Amino acid sequence: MELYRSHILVCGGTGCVSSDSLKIEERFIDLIEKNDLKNEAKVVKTGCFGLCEAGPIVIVYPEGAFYSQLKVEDVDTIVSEHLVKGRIVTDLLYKESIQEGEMQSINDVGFYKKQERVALRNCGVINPEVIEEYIAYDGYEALGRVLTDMTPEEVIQIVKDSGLRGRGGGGFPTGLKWDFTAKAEGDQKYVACNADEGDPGAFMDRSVLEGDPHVIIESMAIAAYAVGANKGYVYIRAEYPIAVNRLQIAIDQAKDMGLLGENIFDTDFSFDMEIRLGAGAFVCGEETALINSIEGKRGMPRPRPPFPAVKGIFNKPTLLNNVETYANVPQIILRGAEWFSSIGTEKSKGTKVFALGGKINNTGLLEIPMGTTLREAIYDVGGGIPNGKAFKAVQTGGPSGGCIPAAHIDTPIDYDNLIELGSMMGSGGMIVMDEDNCMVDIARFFLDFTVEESCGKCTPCRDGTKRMLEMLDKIAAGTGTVEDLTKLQTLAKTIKNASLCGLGQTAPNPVLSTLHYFMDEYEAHVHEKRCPAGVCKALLNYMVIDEKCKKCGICAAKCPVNCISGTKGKTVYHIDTEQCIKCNACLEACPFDAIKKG
Amino acid sequence: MTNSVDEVLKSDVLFVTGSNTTENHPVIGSKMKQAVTNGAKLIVADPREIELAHYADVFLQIKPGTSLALSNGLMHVILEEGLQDDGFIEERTENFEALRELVKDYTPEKVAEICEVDANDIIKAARIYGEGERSAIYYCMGITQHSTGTESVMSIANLAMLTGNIGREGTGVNPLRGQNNVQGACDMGGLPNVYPGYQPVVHPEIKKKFENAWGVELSDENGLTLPEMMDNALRKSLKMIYVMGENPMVSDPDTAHIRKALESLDFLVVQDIFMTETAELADVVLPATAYAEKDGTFVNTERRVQRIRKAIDAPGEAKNDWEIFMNLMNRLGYEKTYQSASEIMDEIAVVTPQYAGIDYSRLEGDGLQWPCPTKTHEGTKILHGERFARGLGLFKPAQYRPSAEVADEEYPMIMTTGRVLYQYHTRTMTGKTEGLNNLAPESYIEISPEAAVRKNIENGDLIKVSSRRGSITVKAKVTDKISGNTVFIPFHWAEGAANVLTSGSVLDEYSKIPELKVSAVNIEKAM
Amino acid sequence: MKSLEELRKLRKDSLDQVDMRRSGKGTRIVVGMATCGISAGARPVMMALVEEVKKRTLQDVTVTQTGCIGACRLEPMFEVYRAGEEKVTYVHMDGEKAKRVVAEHIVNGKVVQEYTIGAYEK
Amino acid sequence: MVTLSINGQRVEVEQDTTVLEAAATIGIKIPTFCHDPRLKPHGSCRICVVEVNGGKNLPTACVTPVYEGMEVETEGEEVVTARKEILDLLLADHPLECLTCEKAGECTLQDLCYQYGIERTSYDGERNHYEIDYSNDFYYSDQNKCIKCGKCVMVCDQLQETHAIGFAERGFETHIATPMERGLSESTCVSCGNCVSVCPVDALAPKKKTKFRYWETEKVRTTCSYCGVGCQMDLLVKDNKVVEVQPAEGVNDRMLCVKGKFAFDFLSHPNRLKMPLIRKDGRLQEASWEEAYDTIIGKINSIKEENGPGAFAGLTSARCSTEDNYMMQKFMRAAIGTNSVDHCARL
Repeated sequence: MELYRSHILVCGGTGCVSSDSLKIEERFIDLIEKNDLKNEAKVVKTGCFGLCEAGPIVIVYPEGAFYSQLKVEDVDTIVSEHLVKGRIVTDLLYKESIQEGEMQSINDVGFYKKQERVALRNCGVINPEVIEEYIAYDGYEALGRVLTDMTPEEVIQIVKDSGLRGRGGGGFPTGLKWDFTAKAEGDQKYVACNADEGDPGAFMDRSVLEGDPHVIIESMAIAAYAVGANKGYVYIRAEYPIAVNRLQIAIDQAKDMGLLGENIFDTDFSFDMEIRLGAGAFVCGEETALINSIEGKRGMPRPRPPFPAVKGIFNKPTLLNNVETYANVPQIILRGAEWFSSIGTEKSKGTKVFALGGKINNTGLLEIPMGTTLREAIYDVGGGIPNGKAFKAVQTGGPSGGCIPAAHIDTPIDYDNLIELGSMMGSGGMIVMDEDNCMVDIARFFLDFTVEESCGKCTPCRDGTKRMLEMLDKIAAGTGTVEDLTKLQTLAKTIKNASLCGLGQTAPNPVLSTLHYFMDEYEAHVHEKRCPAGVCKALLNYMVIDEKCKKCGICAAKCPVNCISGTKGKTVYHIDTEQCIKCNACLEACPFDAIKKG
Repeated sequence: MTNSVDEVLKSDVLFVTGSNTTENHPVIGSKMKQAVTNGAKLIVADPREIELAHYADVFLQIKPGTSLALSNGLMHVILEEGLQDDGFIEERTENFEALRELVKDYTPEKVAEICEVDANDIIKAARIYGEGERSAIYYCMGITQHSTGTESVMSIANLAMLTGNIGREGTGVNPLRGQNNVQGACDMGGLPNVYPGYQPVVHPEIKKKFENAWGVELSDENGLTLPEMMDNALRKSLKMIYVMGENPMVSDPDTAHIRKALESLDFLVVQDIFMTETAELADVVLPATAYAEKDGTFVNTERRVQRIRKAIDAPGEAKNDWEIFMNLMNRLGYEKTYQSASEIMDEIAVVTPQYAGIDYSRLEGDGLQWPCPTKTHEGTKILHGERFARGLGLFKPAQYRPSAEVADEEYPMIMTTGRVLYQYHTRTMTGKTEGLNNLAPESYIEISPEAAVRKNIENGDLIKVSSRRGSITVKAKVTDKISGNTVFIPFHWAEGAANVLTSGSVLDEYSKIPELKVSAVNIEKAM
Repeated sequence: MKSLEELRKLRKDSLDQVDMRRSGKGTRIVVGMATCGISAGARPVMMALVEEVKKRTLQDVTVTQTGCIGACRLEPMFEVYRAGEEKVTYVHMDGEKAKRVVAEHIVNGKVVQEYTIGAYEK
Repeated sequence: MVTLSINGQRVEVEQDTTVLEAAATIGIKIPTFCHDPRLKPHGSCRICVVEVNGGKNLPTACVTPVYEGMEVETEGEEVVTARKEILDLLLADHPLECLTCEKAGECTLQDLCYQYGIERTSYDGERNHYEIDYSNDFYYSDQNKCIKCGKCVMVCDQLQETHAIGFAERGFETHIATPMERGLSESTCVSCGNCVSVCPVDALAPKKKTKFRYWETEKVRTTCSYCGVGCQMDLLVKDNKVVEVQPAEGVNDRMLCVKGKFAFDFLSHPNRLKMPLIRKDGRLQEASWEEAYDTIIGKINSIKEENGPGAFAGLTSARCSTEDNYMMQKFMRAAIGTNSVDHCARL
C-alpha cells in the first residue's frame, strides 16, 4: 500500500462538475505526473463539500487548505507552489478561511464550524468510488455488528430510541415505520430508498449519493435485516446521472466484496438491491406515487391506507425512507441511540441537512443540529445577506413549506416549530429572502411549481392549485379583488383538507403563510395597485426624480420603446408610463440614481 | 360447466384449450386475464396465437386435431412426476390402471411430435397444472368439433380426475357454451335421444312418465341427428323439416350438401326473425319474436337459468315461438293451452328433475343454477362435489387418432374454423349493426408468413380456397398468429363461407359432431 | 465478506491511506518544503516521517509541509508542535534522524536535544 | 365487528369495511364519482370526503376503513364546503351544455350540482379544449366534459384488461387518451363499451342512433342473447324501441362485450319478418296466420298419413328461449310422434 504525503481532494459533486472540476482533476493528475510527485501526492475525487457557492473546490491535506472557485490554470500554481514548494497559495484560498492573515483548516471555517456532519460525514472526505475508503471510515462496521450480534428487534429498538424521524417530509418516526413493516404479514418484503429529490433547490440526497453511496447500501441492508426484506430498490431521478453512476459502482463493489448478495457476513441474511430510474416528476417523491413508478405504472399517489408498510411495492410490505434518513442509521448503530438523541431538541433529534439558497452569502449544503436557530443558520453558517440588505423572510420546506418572517428568526429549527409557523421541514430547502423580494411573487413562484408538477389525479390539487395560481396572477397584475383574497383562503383550505396526497395537502402552504405574515403586501397589490418590493412588473411605474436629473439623456437613449422624452441639457426627462414596458433599462443606465420605480 | 364463472378468479391455474375466450366469450376472457394479473398461472393450447396466449405461462401452439394427444401427454408427465392426487383416485374414481397403462406411451417427446410443440413446454404445462392447488380447465369447440371430440373431452375429464381437480371451488371441467341458450336447448331435450333433463327416450319408465305427463303415446326410438336428417332427406325418407331459429345453410358443414338435402324435402318450415339463407328455401316462413319481445329464460354456460323479459312489442304479426307451437298442437288435436312462458316453466319443472325447484318467482335476481331439485333448493354452483352422477368417476382412457382429413399433395393445408369478436354465428343479428360490419366487414383467411412466402401471397390478396367439398374466394390475412400449414377462416359470412369447405360426413362417433376444425384445403391466388 | 474480523482488517489497512484527512488536533510535524528545503533533501525527510508515523500507527499525528521557515542554511528542517508544549525545531535532518525523532520525541515525549536548533546554535 | 357512529346513528359492520359501505348499510348515501366496488381504491375525485372525529383533514369515505369508536359526519359544514368547492372546480373546466347534453338526466355531475346548489362556477379561468374523438364506431370521447375520475381507465385496465386508454399529460392538462394520442380507432380498443358504461358524465358516451332523454326511457332487465355467458343487462326502451343497453349486476359483474352493449340494432331492423310467408308459384308471399297454419297442418297430416311420423324432423334452437325449445320438442314428440329433434349445439 502506497503512502502519500499529500491528498488533493477535488469535489466531484454535480455543482462542481458542472463548473469544470473534472478538468481540474485531470490537470492535477497531469502536473503531478510531470513534477514527479506521483508517489507523494494523490488526487481523490470526492462528493460534494457543501459550500457550492465556492465551487469548484479543492482541498489539500494534510493542511486542509481550502481552495475555492478555481480555474483550470490555477492548478499549475497550486502544484508548483503548494505541492512542490510547500507554500499555500493564499490568493486562491476560500476567503473566509483566512482569519487575521492565518489560514484556517477547512474544519475551522465559519461555514463548517457550526455544522455537525452525520449524514454528510463522508462527503468531501472519501472517494465515493473506492469502497476501501468508506470502510476505512468505519463503513459496513454497523452492518457487520447488526448481522452478527443483534436481533432485528434490537435494531428497531435502537432506531426507535434514537428518535430519528423521516428526513424527507412529514417527519414520521423512523423506528415506528420500521416496526410496522417488520410486523406486517407477508412472505416477501421490500426496502426502498426515496432518492427522487424534487424540491427546487434541494440537493442533499444527491450529495449523499454522490459523496457517500455506500452508506445507503449499508443502511438499506440494515433496514432489510430489521424488517425481514431481502430486496431493495433505490428510486433515483434520471437527472442525477453522477449519483446513479456512483451508486451503481458502489453496488457492484459491495456485491464483489460480498456485502450484498447471499449470506452476508456468513449469516442467513441475504440482500440484493437495484436502482430504478424516475423521470423526475415531483410527485414521485410521494411514497405511494413512487411505488407506482417503481412498478412501472404512472406516478400517481394511491390512497392510504393501506400504507406501504402493509401494501407497498407489488402489494408487499415495503419500508420506504429517504436518502438522508438512511444516511443517519449506521452512525446510530455504531455510536448508539443515546449519542444521537443527545443532539437536537426534545422531539427532533440529530442533525438536519439544509440546502441554503436565495439571498445569502454562502449558498450550499449545511448540516446542523436540530434546534439551531434560523438566525444561526442564516448568519453564522450562511454568512448573512449579501449587499447589506435587510432580511425579510426564509422559506423552508420547498413547495410544501411556507415563509417565515423576520420576527421569528430566533426560532430553533425543528419539525414542530416549523409546522407551528405554518411551514415545514420538508426535505430541507431553505431559501432566504430580503427586502427586494415580493411575497406575492414568491407565493406565485412556488404555486406555479406545484401546478406544473401536480400529477392531475385528484380534483383539489389538479384544478384547485390552478385556480389559486390564476388568482395570484390577477393580484400580481393589479386586477385582483378583495374577493380574490377571501377566495384564496377558502380554496386553500379545501385543497389542504381534501387532497389525496401530501403534496396537494401542503400545496397551499406558500400562499397561506405569506397571506398570514404579509397580508399588507397582498393588500397593497389589491387596494393600491402597488408592489412594495417593486417586483410585480404590471404594478411598477418608473419615474424620473426631477431634482436628481442632470438632463444627460442617457435614459432616453437606452429606452427600447422611446417613451422617455426631454431635451439634452435643457429639460428634465420624463417617462411616459403608458408606453413604458418596465424593462428597467433606464434605471440601470442612469448614472445619478435619478430614476426610481414603485 | 361443472363450476361457475366467478370461480375463474378463484383458480390458481387455468388451462384454456380450444377456446379463443377473449373473442368468443369476452366477459369470461377478461376474467381470465384478471386472474393472471392477480397471480394465477395460465396454460393455453390452441393452433392460433390468440390474445390469451400473450398472458400464458405456457403457450402450446398445437396442430389442429391433436389435443387428445396433448392431454394424454400431460397425464403421462403428471404420473411420471407423481403429481397425481392418489387420495382422490382411490376414493372417487375407478379404472385408473387402464388409464395409467394407456398414457405410458404418451411421452413428451412423442406428443411433441404429434402436436408439433416443444416437449419441454409439455412438461412445464403438466407441472403447472399438476402442482396447482385449484386447477381449472376451460375448453370450447376447439376440443369438440373433431372426429375424436368426445374422446378429447373424456381425456380432459381424465386429467381433471387424475389430479383431483373437480368438485371443488376453482377447479373443474368447464366447456364454454357458444350460444346464449345452447344449454337450455339441450336441457329441454332438443336432442334426438333424450327428453328434457337428459332422460333417455328409449328408457321405458321415462317414456311412461312423459306419456302420463303429456297424455299421449310417445315413440321409444331414438330420433335422427342433424347430419342424419340431411342424409335421410337426400334419400327421400325424410319429408319435412321444421326449423326454429337456425340457419344450417351457413352454420352447418358442407353447404352444398345441406342445400341439396333441404331442396329434396317435400316441405320445409322455417320460423325466424329474419329471412335467412335457410328460410329462402322454405315453403312456409313464420315470423317469430326476438329476445327483447318476449318473456322466457336462457340458461347460460354455468347452468344458470336466467330471465329474459318483454321490453318491446314484436314487429308486425310476429309471434312467440312457443305460441306458434301451441297453436299448431291445438290444431293437431292436442288441446293443452298456456297463457304465458311462466306456465310452460311450471310444466318443465314437473317433468325435468334438474328444474323441479324452478319457477319464475324464484328467478328474480340472479336466477338459479340447476340442478335445483326442490322449491327450497338454492341451486348448484359446483357439480360432482361429493360424488359423481354415476357414483365413482370412471376413467375412460382414449387413444389419439389423427383427424379424418390430413394434408396431402392435393390439399396440403389444414383449415380450421372459428369466430371473431365482432360477428356472431351466421350474422343474422350482428350483420344488422353497421359498426360491427365496419370492424369485421368480410370473410378472410389467416395464413402464416411462411406459407404466404411459399405461395407468393401478400396481405389483402384474393385467395381461392378449395377442399374436396367446394371452393370459396376470400381475402388473405398474413399473420404470425398462425404457423406452418395451418390456415384459419371464420365461419360467419355467407359470402366466403367456411362451411362450403368443411365436411359434414366426418362425424364424432358418439356425439355426431362434425369435424369442423380440421379440413384439408388448398390455397392459391385467385386470378 | 465473511466476518467482522475480515472487515476490520480491511479497515485498518485502508485507514492508513486516508487518515491524513482527519482534523489533526494532536501533534503537528511541519516540514519546510520550499525550494531551499527540497534542494537540501527535505523530501526524503518528509517521506520518512510519513512512513514512520504510519508504521507505528500513531493517532493524532499529522505531517504537513510548509514553505520556507526562514533559516535556509539549516535545511532540511522541521518543527514539532504539541499542545501545551513549546515548539521544537529540528535542523539538518535526514531520514534516519527523522525516524529517531519520531521514536523518541513523538512516541516517548523526549525531545532529541542534539538535533534541535538550540543544540546547533550553541 | 366494529361499532361506529355515522351522523349520530350507531352502526355495526365487519372489520375492513369502508366508511362508504358502512354508511350504505344504514341508508346514508355519500356521493361519489370515481368509486366502483369492482375497482382498486382510487380516491381521486374527493367528492366523498367526510369528517371523522372532528379531525382537521377530510378523508374520503370510499377508501377509509372504519375503526372502533369512529364518529363520522357525512354532511357537516366543512364537508359541504369542500364538496361545493370540488363541484365548483369541476365546473370551471366543464362546458355547461346541459340543455343539449346527451347525458342529461343520468349525469352524476349534474345531479350533485343540483343537490349542493351549484348553479355555475365561480371561476373565470383557463379551460382545456380538446378535439372530440369520434373515430370509434360505437362511442365518442369528449375530453372537454371529462372530470378525470379515472374509472374508464381503471375498467379498461383492471377489468377488461385491454389497456387501450390511459392518463396523458399531468396537472391541469391531465386527460384520458390513447397511446400517443392516436385516437380510439388506432388503439387496442375492442369497443366493449365498459368504459362508456361507467362514465359519470358525457365524456365517453354511446353514439345514439335515436334521440332520447334518459328520463323518457324505461329499463327492462334481461339476459344477453349472444354467447353463452348470460350477461345481465338493462334494455332502455323509448317508444317501443330499444335505444341503449346498460350492463347489470350478474354473472358478468356489470361487464359486457361489443355485441351485448352495442349490437341491438337488429331488433328494429326493417328487414324483420312481420308476416307469415307461404311459397306460392315458387315465390314466398305474405299470408295470414290462419293460412299459414292451415298449410302446415295440411302438409303434416298428408305426410304423416303416407310416411308415418318417421318422415318428420325438427331443429330446435340454441337461440330461442328454454320455453320455446320445450314447446318445440313437445310439438315434435307429442303432436307429431317423432324423436327426430336436434339443434346446432355442436356448431
